[in-house]
Amino acid sequence: MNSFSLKDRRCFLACRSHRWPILATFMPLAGCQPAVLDPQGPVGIAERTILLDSLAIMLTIVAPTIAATLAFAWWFRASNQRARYLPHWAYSGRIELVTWGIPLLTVMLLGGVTWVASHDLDPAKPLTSKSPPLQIEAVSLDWKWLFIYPDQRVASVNRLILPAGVPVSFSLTSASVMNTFFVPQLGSMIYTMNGMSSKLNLLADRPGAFRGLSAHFSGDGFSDMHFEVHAMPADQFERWVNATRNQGPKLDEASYGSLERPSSNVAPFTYGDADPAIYDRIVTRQIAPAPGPPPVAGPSVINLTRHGR
Amino acid sequence: MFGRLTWTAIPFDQPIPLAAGGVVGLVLACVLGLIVVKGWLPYLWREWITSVDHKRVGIMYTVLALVMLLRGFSDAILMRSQQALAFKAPGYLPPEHYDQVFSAHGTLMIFFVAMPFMIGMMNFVVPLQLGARDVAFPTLNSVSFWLTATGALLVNISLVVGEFSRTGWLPYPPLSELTYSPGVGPDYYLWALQISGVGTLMTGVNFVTTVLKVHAPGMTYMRMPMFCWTTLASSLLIVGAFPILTATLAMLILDRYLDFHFFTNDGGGNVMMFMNLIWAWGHPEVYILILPAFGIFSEVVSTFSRKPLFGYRSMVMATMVIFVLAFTVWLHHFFTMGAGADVNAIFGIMSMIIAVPTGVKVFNWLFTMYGGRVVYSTPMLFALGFMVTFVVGGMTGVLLAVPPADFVLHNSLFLVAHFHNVVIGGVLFGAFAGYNYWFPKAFGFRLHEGLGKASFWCWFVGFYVAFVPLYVVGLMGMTRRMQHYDVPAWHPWLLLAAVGALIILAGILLMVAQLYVSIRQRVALRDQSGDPWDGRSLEWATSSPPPAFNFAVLPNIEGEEPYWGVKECARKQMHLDNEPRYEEVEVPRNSPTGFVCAFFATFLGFALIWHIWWLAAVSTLGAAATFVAFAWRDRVEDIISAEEVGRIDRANRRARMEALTRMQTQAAE
Amino acid sequence: MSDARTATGIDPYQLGHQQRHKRQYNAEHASRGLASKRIITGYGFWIFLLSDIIMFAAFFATYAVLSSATAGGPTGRQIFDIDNTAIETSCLLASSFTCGLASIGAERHRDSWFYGAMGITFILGATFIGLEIHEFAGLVKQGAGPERSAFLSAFFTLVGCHGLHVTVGLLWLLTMTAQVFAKGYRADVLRRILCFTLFWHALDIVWVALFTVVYLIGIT
Amino acid sequence: MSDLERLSDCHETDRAPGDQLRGEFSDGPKSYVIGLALASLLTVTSFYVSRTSLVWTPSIPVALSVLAVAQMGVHLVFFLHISSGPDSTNNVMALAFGILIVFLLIAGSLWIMSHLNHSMPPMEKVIQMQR
Ligand code: HEA
Ligand code: HEA
Ligand code: CUA
Ligand SMILES: [Cu+2]
Repeated sequence: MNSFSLKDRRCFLACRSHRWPILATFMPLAGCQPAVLDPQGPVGIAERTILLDSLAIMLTIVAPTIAATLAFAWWFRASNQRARYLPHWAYSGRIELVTWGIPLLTVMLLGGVTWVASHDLDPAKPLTSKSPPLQIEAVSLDWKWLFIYPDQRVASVNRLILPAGVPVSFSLTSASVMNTFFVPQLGSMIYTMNGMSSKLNLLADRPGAFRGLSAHFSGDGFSDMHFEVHAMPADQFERWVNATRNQGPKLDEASYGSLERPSSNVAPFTYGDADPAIYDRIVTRQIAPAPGPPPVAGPSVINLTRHGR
Repeated sequence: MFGRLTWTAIPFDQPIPLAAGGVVGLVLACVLGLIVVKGWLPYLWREWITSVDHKRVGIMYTVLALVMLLRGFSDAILMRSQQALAFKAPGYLPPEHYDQVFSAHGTLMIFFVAMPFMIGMMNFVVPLQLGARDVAFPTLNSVSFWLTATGALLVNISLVVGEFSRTGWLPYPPLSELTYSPGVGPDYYLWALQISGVGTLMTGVNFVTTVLKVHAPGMTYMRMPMFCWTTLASSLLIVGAFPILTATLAMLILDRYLDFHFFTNDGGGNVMMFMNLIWAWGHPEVYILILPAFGIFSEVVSTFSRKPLFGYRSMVMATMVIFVLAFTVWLHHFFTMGAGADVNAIFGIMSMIIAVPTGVKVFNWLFTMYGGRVVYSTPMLFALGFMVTFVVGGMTGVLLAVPPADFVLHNSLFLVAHFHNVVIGGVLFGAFAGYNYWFPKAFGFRLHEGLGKASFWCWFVGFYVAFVPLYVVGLMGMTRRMQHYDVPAWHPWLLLAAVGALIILAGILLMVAQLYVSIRQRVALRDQSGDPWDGRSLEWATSSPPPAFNFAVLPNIEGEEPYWGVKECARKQMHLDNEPRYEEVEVPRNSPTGFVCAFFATFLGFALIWHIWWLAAVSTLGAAATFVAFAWRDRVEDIISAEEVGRIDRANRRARMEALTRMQTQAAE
Repeated sequence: MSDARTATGIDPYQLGHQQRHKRQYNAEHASRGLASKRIITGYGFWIFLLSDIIMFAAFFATYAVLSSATAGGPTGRQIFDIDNTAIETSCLLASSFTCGLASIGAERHRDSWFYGAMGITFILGATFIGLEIHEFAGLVKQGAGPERSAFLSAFFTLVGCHGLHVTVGLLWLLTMTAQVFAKGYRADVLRRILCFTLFWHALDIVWVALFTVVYLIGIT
Repeated sequence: MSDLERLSDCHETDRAPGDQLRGEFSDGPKSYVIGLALASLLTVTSFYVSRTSLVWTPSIPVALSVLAVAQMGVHLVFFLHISSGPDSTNNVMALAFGILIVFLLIAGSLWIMSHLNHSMPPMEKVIQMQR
């Protein structure tokens, strides 16, 4: 368990008490770079490329527009006697053609990019890779994340462990209200909704630690709905699974029942034995949607022990 | 007796809202007291509260918008300072309060600032520009205004009694369902919007009819000023979109009050349908806001470039294309829901296509300046600031319309920066340009130019300092609506953003100062001629402020820029047209219907929020009775005699003749 | 002031009249422009009706999406009584006809015609509402009320919203009859009658969509 | 008389929705009678089609929709007096706008929701699939 290598400690931040001290040291928060522009997997990289390309395409027309605005306003200022005054000039077929034509051409180009890119990067589309994808089922709860590894029969709360270089196929749902699963450095986000199962495919190229969060407001504990993502070499992932299995509490309907009650700032922990059918039972609402806050106005139960100093 | 309302509804334990509410209440009480003591009440009642004159209604809309701006801005300052402080700390606003702040900020800004501001401008200007005496349905217009005011009042009552919604400016279920939001917050939101929504819908109906059916002889569609066209498009958007909002909110209300299952987790409800419907309204809504602003810029740029608007027909086309396309893009707000590649791509491409007509508009303003004599007045500065700023916001909008890019930017502060970029750089700058431009028409004196320019620069610079950092942290993966965070890299940017908000605050203070100073110096700033900017459209043909009947005789239009044509002719011949034969004029009669209806609507809303059913029944009956009484009245119009019309118009003609002579002497020098 | 400013303007689109210097201040010249009050009122109400129909469209869309979300509760086929719908439909259709007759009566200032037709319209409309209330009450008693499932929520809202409109229409009908009685066939009263008939016919159109989409397609 | 009223005299080019053109059907109840007859016919057909076994079942909803559209058209023409004449251009344009929005809203919603439901089957479907 203590054998994780500390490759990436760029901005180490020991701000939580963690169950594994070493894992805590392994938690350089990835906010230190512009995360979206520093992707660590093929999905994120493609999305960054598209983002920058689109920006470049548009700047070729937007930047000159801004420049022209300033230039025209300056040159044709009322006090400039050298500027021509054309008090009745209000129409020119040729210019009209250009004003419609140029944006139209730009948009055609951009539209083509969009069509291809949307199909290429559809979150539900499996990634091509030599290794078969790892299945992970994610459940957003008030206000924490549950990650179930059905084939490994383990589960983890507020910490997502991934093998690097292996595509991961996520199925996602929500125990109560809507949330969004998002790991900025890996790419695409997707909504989680109760009674529905969304699909998302991601891949981390290299081992590393990233920040994950909910990108959709879900109530008072929302700000703490972030989670750690650790991508590690496949053999280390195996070791993590083995070390976790049969350790700690069991994830079944009863323990899920206590987990789904509103709480925030839950320190990461794992379930050593996860019922692989529980995700389906949540999606099909055989397990009823999680209850809301107690029916009184005013603050819901919140503790700010972790960050509230 | 009082439903769910008890003393615990008043947040004695939360000093900030209580103090804020207390201060507002105190100020209101003082103002009311002053009015009563000074004996202004009868005047206010007669001339404003019961007035159905479109100019008065327009001014009241604008005042409402400006007051609510202050409220919305204090929320903005709260958020910016909270995020500046809440790095690894709880800050000073606990989540249950912070969540109300951003929800109230968004709701107020969109529904009770931007909308009334634009509707106020439409009210004041459009009938004048069309050469008409009033809007199509003047009393209905007053009802619209007062219902909007009711909505604003309800949102503000929530500050002190109970709580406001904590679910964002759009109440996404299931969070907004009774299970997850058992308090009255969403109910305040829902009823405030339903009531003001009725008013907005009526405004839409009223202005579609006005522009299409009520204008001076000869004012054909292709001769209408651009602002009338954008008003038409915007009103049609209201007519097409607001019913969807009404239906959607009604369904949420049924869920919350009568245990229906439209969007609940259980009973087969479908939350995705809410997202679908609310954005089918929500996207057209943003064009409802921006189109009138485009119209204002068209007027301002042409007037201060001393040239007709370039490419008028293209502008009309572009406006109508934007209007139709507005209804075909709504899915771009939920690309990340997982509808699949085909759907995402098609809605993405539709969104981009809107950039084409918008671009045409920008280019046409550009070529309006080309060959012009650009005068840097305050409205023109706002127009230039808009052109520079809005294209950036539009560009980031198009970026968000690329689904794979949206997959990493959705709901981030990048998105927040995008919409503030278009909303401040577009809608608000437009409103301020219009405010500076038409103020002399409304009150007979100009606003102080120096202070106006200073406020522009603060707004312009402050906007960039406040919102460029949000683009940056958005790219760093920071989502919106965070009450606290622990990522060190975000912190400096959020501090900078707070500074930006302070610069904007300076802009606001300068605006208040500008108003104050202008009122003090109103004699020096007096607009004698009724045409302070050398304007080109009909509103400048009448005196400032215009008489109740707008035009002594209805102008007969013979071309675009009708007033410019007349003026050029008068300048050439150095004399005005012969005095017309004055006739008596009918003007719509004042009516308290709007105020009384809104009075009952306020109680109705409050009663429904707190489940006080007897009060709800009584108020409904009251409102219905008011309506029937209104329908029963016999005299709808007042008559102004021909002599009175002549007397008022002769004064106007005298002022214009003087202006002409002044011009002549100037030219001779 | 510069010379350029006072130069003769050229209408860039050649749309204006030729003699732009001789403006005439009289109304005869006014070939286009202000419409009559009847047209303004009618048109405004027409626009309002369109907005109302768009609201119905939102409810229809929701119904279409949720019609299979029965949550284990009854389906449309199990609860719809087509004979009842047929009677409701005939009532509403006939009332649309009599409402049209009433509007002609009003235009021609024919008392017996107007009051008679309005009376029949009222009776038909009230019968429609009665049948609908009866249907709803029966469903609620069976345990198929709107809180049973999303499908039933959407059903009750869509159909109920139409019923609410008809009820408002009935109240309006009474008001208009009373106004004619008290004030005679004045121009403003006639304008309101025009709006009322538009409203009533539009409700019939909505009902056509409703009985087709909800009831007839619902049972097939 | 207000100038509004006065101007209306020279205003033959426009008319209120719901108003008959003078001379059309001699301004009498004829249009309503024709409308009632056609509408009744279409309604009876609709109810008949929905319950008959003579029509191929999968095509019934289509047939019903066509009948409904036809009947709405009948109502518009004979009860609301919408025509294609130049005097009601504005009325028809407004109607076209309304129909466009209704179409976009309903078709768009159904399209979007069918895709969403396809990728995330709602509870009903999931349970059915499991059976
Ligand atoms: C019209 C719309 C509008 C406008 C103008 C603004 C203006 C501002 N907004 Fe807001 N904002 C929204 C619409 C708007 N906003 C919406 C819809 C949301 C989303 C809410 C949600 O999450 O649900 C949002 C959210 C939002 C957030 C939350 C971000 C998050 O989710 O984390 C923040 C954070 O700082 C913010 C800041 C600001 C600031 C600093 C301004 C400043 O520019 C402040 C501007 C100040 C004024 C506008 C005052 C103006 C002028 C006067 C008072 C006139 C003076 C008087 C006279 C002339 C007499 N906004
Ligand atoms: C007045 C308000 C306004 C305006 C005008 C716009 C204009 C546009 N908006 Fe914006 N938008 C909002 C207000 C507005 N928006 C709000 C409030 C939200 C967030 C709501 C919430 O979630 O709370 C939002 C969110 C939003 C999203 C959702 C993002 C997300 O949730 O993830 C998207 C995505 O496509 C988008 C796109 C666009 C586009 C393409 C335009 C276009 O119309 C822009 C067109 C303009 C230009 C492009 C510039 C000028 C053109 C040229 C100089 C020509 C050449 C340029 C090119 C060819 C590129 N907007
Ligand atoms: Cu780790 Cu905060
Ligand atoms: Cu949008």
